[in-house]
Formats: sequence, C-alpha cells, structure tokens
Amino acid sequence: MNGEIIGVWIGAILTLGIFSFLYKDNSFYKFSEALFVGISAGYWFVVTFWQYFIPKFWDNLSLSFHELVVNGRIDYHWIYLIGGFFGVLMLLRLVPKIGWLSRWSLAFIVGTTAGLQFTRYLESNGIRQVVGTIKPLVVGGNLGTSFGNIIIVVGTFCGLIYFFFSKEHKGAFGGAARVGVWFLMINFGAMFGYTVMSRMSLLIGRMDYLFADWLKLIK
Amino acid sequence: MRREVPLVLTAMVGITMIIAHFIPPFNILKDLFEDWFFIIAAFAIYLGISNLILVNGDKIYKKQKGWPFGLVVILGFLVMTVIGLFFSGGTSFQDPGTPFYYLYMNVYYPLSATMFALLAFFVASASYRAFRARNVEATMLLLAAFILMVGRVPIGYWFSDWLGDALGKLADWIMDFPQTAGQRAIMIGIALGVVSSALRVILGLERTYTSGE
Amino acid sequence: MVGAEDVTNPVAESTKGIQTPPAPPTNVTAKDIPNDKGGAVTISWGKSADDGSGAKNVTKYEILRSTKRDEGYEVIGNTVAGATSFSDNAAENKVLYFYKIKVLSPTGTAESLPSASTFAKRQWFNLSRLSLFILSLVIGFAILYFIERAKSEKGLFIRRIAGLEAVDDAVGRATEMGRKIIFVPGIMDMDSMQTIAAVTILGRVAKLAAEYEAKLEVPVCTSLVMVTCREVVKEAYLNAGRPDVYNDKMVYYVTNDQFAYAAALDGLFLRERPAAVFLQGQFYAESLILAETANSVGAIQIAGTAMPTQLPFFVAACDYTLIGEELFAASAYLSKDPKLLGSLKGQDVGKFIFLLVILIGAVFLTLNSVLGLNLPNLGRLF
Amino acid sequence: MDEMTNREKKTLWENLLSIDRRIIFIFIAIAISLPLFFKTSLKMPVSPVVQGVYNAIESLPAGSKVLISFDFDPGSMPELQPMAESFFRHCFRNNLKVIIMGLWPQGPIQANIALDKVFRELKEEEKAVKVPQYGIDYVNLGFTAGNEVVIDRMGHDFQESYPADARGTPLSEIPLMQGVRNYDNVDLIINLSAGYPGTQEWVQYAVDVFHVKLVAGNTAVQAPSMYPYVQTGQLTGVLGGMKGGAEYELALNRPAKAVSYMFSQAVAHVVICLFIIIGNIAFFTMRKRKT
Repeated sequence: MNGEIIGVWIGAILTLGIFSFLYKDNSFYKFSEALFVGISAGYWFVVTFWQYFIPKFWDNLSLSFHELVVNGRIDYHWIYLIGGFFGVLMLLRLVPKIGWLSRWSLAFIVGTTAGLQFTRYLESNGIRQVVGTIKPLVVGGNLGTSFGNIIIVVGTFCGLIYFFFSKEHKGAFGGAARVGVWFLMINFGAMFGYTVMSRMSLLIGRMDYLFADWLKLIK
Repeated sequence: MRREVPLVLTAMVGITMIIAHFIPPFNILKDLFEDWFFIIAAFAIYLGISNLILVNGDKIYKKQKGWPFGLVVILGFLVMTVIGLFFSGGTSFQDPGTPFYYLYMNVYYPLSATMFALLAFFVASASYRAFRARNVEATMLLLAAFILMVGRVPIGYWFSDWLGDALGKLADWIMDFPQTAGQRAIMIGIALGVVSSALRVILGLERTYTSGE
Repeated sequence: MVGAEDVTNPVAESTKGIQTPPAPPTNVTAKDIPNDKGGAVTISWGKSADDGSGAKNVTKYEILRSTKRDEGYEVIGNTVAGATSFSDNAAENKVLYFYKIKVLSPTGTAESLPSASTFAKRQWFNLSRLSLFILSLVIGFAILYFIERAKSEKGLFIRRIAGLEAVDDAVGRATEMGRKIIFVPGIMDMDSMQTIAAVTILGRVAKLAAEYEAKLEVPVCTSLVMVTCREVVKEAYLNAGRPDVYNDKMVYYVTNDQFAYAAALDGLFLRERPAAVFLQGQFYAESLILAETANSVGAIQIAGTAMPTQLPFFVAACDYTLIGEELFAASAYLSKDPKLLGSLKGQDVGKFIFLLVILIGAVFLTLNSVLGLNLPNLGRLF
Repeated sequence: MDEMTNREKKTLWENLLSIDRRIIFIFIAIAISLPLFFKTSLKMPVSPVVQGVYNAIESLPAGSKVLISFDFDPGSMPELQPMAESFFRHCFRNNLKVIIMGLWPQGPIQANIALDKVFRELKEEEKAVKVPQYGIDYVNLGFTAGNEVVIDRMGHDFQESYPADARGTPLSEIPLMQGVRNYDNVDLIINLSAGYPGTQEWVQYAVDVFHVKLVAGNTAVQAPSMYPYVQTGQLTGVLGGMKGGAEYELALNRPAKAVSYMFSQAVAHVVICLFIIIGNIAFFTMRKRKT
C-alpha cells in the first residue's frame, strides 16, 4: 500500500464518520468532529503564522533592522512595530491585573472596521444598487423590458418601505410594505431554489469519491 | 485611562478611515491599518489556541465525559502545527508533496468537503418543512423556490419542452427581475444599517465592548 | 530575440532587405492620472498605420520618457501591438516629463513626435467620490440630528420587530426548561460590522440571561471575537447585578475553520439540546447546517444576518429571522435607549432619500422615453 | 371497522405532515448515488453560451495553441473537473496544442488529475490514437503567485512569469513553446474559475488589454455574473456549473461525468419537489379536516 491508497482510505473513513451524524450523534462522529476541530485549528494556526505573522510583521521588521545595522538608517518599516504593540497588548489578557489594556487593541480594531465599512457599504450596497434601479418604466415598443423594469422599480421601492422603522405599517404605507414583503419572499425562494443545484453538486462529489476513488465501483 | 483611551482611539481611527476614502494621500494609512489588523489577529490567535488546549486539557485531566475526544483535539492540533511549522519547508508549506499537503488533502479536505456536502441533505429537509402554502407570503416563497428548482435542471426541460422550455425561461425571468428587486431592497437597507451602526460605534454610543470598569 | 520574432512572423522572411520603417504612432498625449496619491501618468497614442497587418506589421510599442523635450529619452516600458495606452507608474511627483512612442516592426523602427510636457501630482480630494462624500454627510447628519432630538423627545415610535420581541420569550423558555442558550456570533472576525452588531446583541441577550438566571454559552470562531464577547458578557452580568455568576468558560474558542466550527456546533446542539439558539452575524454556507440541526433538537431559533445569500436558509429553517438592516437595528431596539432609537429614525431619512432618487430618476427616464424629453439621468450623478 | 380505517388514514396524513428527516436523507442519498452507476445520456438543449465555447475550440485548425488556466482548488472539483476533462478531450481530439497554467496553487495539480484520466481513456478506448506527448502536444507551466499581475506580465512575455515549466525545464528547451512569446502566439485562452483570481481578471487584464479570445468554465454560483461579459463579446462563451459542463459534453457528443452527474442532479431535484408536494397535500388535507 502506498501513501496515496492509505490517504484515500483515511479520507473515506472520515467522510463516513461525518455522514454518520445524519442518523444520530455517535462516537464515530465525535471522533471525526474532534479530529476536524484539532486539525483545522492547527491548519489555521500554521496559515496565520506563515502568511500573516511572517510577511506582515517579521519580514517588515527584519527589513528595518537590516537597514539600521547595515546602512545606519531608520526606515519607515519600523511603523509595523505599532501593530506588534497592539498585538502584545492583546496577549496581556493572559495577565489578569493588566488585562484591560487589551481593550486598546479592540478599540483600534473596532474603529478601523467601522470607518472602512461605512464608506464601502454606502458605495457598493447603497449607491450602486440605487443607480441600478433607476430605469425607464416604459420602453417604447418593448413590452417585456417595460414590464421587467416596472417589476424592478416597484419591487425595490416597496421592499425598502418594509424596512422603515419609525413609521407604522398602516394604510397605503402598510400596503406597500406588504408588497415589499412579497418581493423579499420571492427573493428568498428563488435564491434557495437556485442554490440547491450547487449543494447537490457537493454531495455528488463526495459520493463519487466514495464509489469511484475509494471502492472503485464506478469509473 | 481605562475608559477614555479606547473611546478616543475608536473615534480617531474610525474617522481617519472614512476620510481616507476621500483624501488619496490618506490611503497609505488605510493599508497600514489593515496590515496592523492582521498582525493583531496573528498575535491574538495564541489566546484562542491556549483556550482550546485549556478547555480540552481540563476535560482530560478531570476525566469528564468524552475526555478521549478532547485528547483527539489536542493531538490533531499538535500534529498539524508541528508538521506545518517545522517539517513542510517553511513558507512553501502548502506545496504538493509536503507532509502538510498530505494531511490537508487526506484528512482536512475530506472532512471539510463532507461537512459542506451535508447541505444537500439539509436543503431537502428544510424545503420539505418550510415550503408550505400557509399564507400568501409563504406561497410566494414556495412557488419561487419550486420554479427555480425545476427550471434549472433537465426535468424542467422535459416537462416544458413543448412550450419552448417555458419553465427554464420563467426561472431565468424570476432571477433577473423580482429576485433582483427584493435583493436590492435588502442590500440598500443593509448599507444604511452599516452606516448607522458604524456611526454609533465611532461616536461611542454603542460601546459595550470597550467600556468595562 | 530577433530570431524568435522571425519564427513567429513568417512574412518577415520574404520582405527582408526592403527595410522601410513602419509609420510612426500619432498624437501622443500624456496626462496625470486623476484622484490618486500621485506618482503616475497615463500616456495614450494613435496606432501606427502599419499596426494590424502587412509586411511592416507592428510587433510592439516602446514607451520612452525624458525630462527634456529633445534628448535623453529612456525606455520605461513596452506594450504589445494594438495597444494605445500605457500607465507610467514610476513618475515622480511635480517633475516635468515628455513622452515618445517608438514602434517596432520586422522592417525597422520609428519614433513619434514627443508629447506635450506633463507632471504627476497628488490630489487632495478624490473628486470622483464627491457624490458619495455629500451623501455620507447628509445621512450622517440626519442620524446625528435624530440622536440629538431623541434625547429631549419622548415616545419615539419604532415599529415592532417580531424576531426581537421573541428574545424575551426565548430566554424565559430556557430558564423554565433549565436548558442552555447558545449564542453564535457568526464566523467572521472583528473586521466585519456584522460581527460587531452581533456582539452588541449578545450584550443585550447576556443581560437578560443574567436577570432570568438562564445558562448562556458562546462558542466562537476567532480569538478576537472570543476576547470581545468575554468583555461584553462580563459587563452585562455586572450591569445585571450578577457578576458572581459570570465565568470565562461561558465564552470559548473552537477553531477558525468554517466547517470544523459547524461540525463542533452540530455536536454541541445534539448533546446539550439548548432551549434557544441565537445565530447572529455574518454567515456563509454553514448557516443551514447550523439552523437545521438546532431545529432538529427543538430549539427556538432567532437568526439574523446581512448576508443576502444566506437569508433564504435562515428564513426557511429558523423561527425568527432578522433581515439585513434589522440585524443592525437590533441592539438599539433591545436597549430601548432613546439615543440609539433616534439613530434608527436617521436611517429612515437615508431610505427616504434613496426612495426619492429612485422615484424621480425613474419618472425622468420614463418621460424621456415616452415623450422624448431630455431630463437628466439621476444615476449619472453618482 | 370504518372508524378504525378513518383513524388510520388520519395518522397517515399526520405522518406525512412531519416525516422524520432521516427518511428524507435516505431518499436524497439514494437519488444522488444510484444514477452514478448508470451510463445515461440526457436530453438537454445546448444553450448558446455553451455552444459558443464549443465553436471557439472546434473552429481552431489542427496545431493551434490553446492556453488553459486552472484557477480553482479541490473545493470546486465536482463542478469544474468534468469540464477540465472535456476540454482536454476536445483539444486532443482536434490535435490542438495545450499549454497549462494556474493562478491558484492547486490548479495545475487538478490539471494533472484530469490529464491522467483522459490519457487512460485514450489508451483503453482508441488504441490506434497515440497518446499526447509532453513537451510536444501539451505542457504544464505550473502555478505562479501574483494573481492578475501574472496575466498582465504574460501579455508581454510568458517568460517574465514562467521562466521554466512545472518540471523545471526552461521554456526555450520545450518544443511546444518554440515561437510562443506572449498571447499573440496563442489562439485561444480557456479559463476554469471558481472565484478570484479568475474569469473576471482574465477578461479585464487579458481580453480588454491584449485582445485575446477567451472562453471560460465557471461554478454555478459565479456564472450568472459572467453573462454580461458574454453579451458584450468580451467572453466568447461560458460553461456554468454542472449543467454547463453537461451541455458541453453533449455538444462534444461525448457524454461523461457531468452528464451522469446531471442525472443525479435531476433525480435529486425531483425527490425534493415530491417531498414538498407531499408536505403540502398533507397540510391541506389536515387543514380541511380541522375546519
């Protein structure tokens, strides 16, 4: 038996372990789950180390250090030390007395996220979508396009009405909100149905692995 | 210090990020802050990992129910980490042929792909339970899902071939128009939700996470 | 080099020796690239008349640059035949440059006339984002205005959000049954507003749990979220007057991995049989894996996400779902703090502006199309 | 007696109203697995976007050079691997020369898996046909980091991104690569894509800048966002998901994995729809009884 065959057997057994969960919780699943949690935690730890810690922190600082020692210059890469400083503050949580310092790092992160996503969402989720909705309701001679455009404008309009928080959904306003809910429901249903196909593809892939790669029952 | 510094820091950083979007020279800060975020996360992962080992080690030590599975977690973590850090060629650890790649392909990938594939079953059980024509809204949900499910595979074509693949075309039409309309309303709402909560965070109105004593 | 080109261009063989150079490129212009931090110039030109076919068919263009008009040109890059523009990303700010384009063909080379001088400069404001800037200000001020006004105004109306009304019941039910509440704050890190929204919701839920004395458990997917959730839950128990009940073990890290996290949660749901499950935050494909399993153990599920791709699955499988914007409104709604509620009213102003733009924009375009008018396209404003 | 049957009927409908989900699971498992064992050919129309892909390859004269970029990883294997195999079958059947590359680290490995399969078929089925030779009929350049920058550089010179192939042989020593400098010397680019970098980057950096001809195979989730490019002609054709793969196999008159997968798809969809119908019939029957 070579490594490849052993690998397929391991993979197949673990595949069955996960599937066994569909019947009920059992030791076989618990084993697969525990192994998955451990292995994946290790996987992301290694990835974080090699792809974030090393290039973004270590490499930048060694560059600065090199400049300092060889050329006696202080270059701008030292600025990554501040990131490292916040990182160390984070680790201070392990020291109960000064653990509160980690809130500085959290404050930095939360501030960055809020600032970045403020403009990003307003632009791509807000403005772009509004612009895409501005369409003529009647296109001369083209009934299909006209009808489609009306659906888009009315649907988006009523859907947004549903999201109003400070106005009671009563009367004409309530009616529009109700129509909005219908569009949301069609959106949910359609997205659900649309996704079924790719979900089935995944299971087909696993079954093919079991029957073809492992058991070699099909070609 | 404990209370003020985090509040001021959040506000300053947040406002800087917004300004950077409009003032090109500030873009450098934007990239820098994002890098710092990754550095902080790279440091912080030790907190998570130590917690994971602590929880499972405790389980083993106290011989709690299911303690052998705690052992599996720790062993799995150690094997993957040691191999990835020391025995797989440094930064090229993900290259084919490394032991890390072998574990990825034969342990990690099958587990991951199978969890993902469970969705095929759950999609079926959820649609059976949820798609009932209880009222107008539920009927809309049901019909849209049904048409899309039938229209996107050959069965739809067999059923409606004589109508010029009407089901397939209807499915495309739903995706292009009413579906898009609903989606847009949701997306625009989200944009405003993000803007508003980002402002609340920057102003320090919503500060549950940084204001403890 | 030349040999390789000969191989690819058999025509060259037959025309060797004639050696008429190709027509030079025309109309070379150089412009600063707008709205950047400087350091770049875009150069464009008209194709050589021999670009496309014939014996003198162009093989490539070389871009030459100098700080003097008539001499000192150096090659700074090249493009394939057919190209008509190049971006010089190594220009120094505020230095005058001239550019020439050299055309290469099997039969010889030719140079264009130099461009007019230009220099790269740094812009202090990105004008292409002016409309976004104005809109940010308007919506931002609307929100601030209503936050201020809410301080003095009493009884601000906010419509009922069913999913949030159910939070009390869910926590109460968990207390009655003596079973756990499991709160899942999504699978993303703190660099997502959805995670931040989820964490603030956790604060409100934790306070309720402390008051009702229900057992709360928060398994999380990243270390930073773990730290933040601990802060929040601890604070909530303190505010509820129950700091004695809080324990760091309530919030724990599982793994950064999407599906391993889902596998662990599935196992947890089946073993603990929680009375209530909160799925709040940013979710991907694991949404339905979690929701279906929690449903199978009979837990009340309150979900909320701003991921349009995952909303359908939560709507199908959960008892209550906060849809998009409702997720961000949840903490304000649950807190009943007038200032936060005021911000919701500010959001409505934003929606009103968008509705108005859509309506007027659509009417304008319709009138243009039906009556042949020439009203402005509002979409172009952005 | 009557009362008995009545009650039994009642429980039947009640049962159908809340079928144990494990029963549904079994039906799905069977619906997916069983069709895999049958070699079937489905009747399906070949959509214009798929026909565009087929025509683009079919119209190339023998000896033309095709660049195939593998930009996906094992996560998208069920959808994209059958397409990869079909592309190879099509190219080798028409005696086209194939240059393989990848912008995703695991892409070129997926290519090797697909080649392995196609060669085995060739050996088994058509003994007369010679199996393509490495370096003469196809070459695997491997993976290079850099995402869209790689696409851009290759527009000037392949050697800037790929001084050597995946086996370390310098490009200048590979017969197939003689006279291949950049996209000008390639007749068609095929892109198999599951995200970023992928079809969108190939369109923006190769088609828009260097005016190459591009066709693509995409996951079902990504494909709809590529249709606009097909409308504008930036993309000559696209295969969307398993269905696109199956249609291409039919166009090629060589039904294979995707077609048999598609059979599983269809049966599974029917099963789900039947359960939804049963649930609704039970729901309405019960409601009628109650009122």
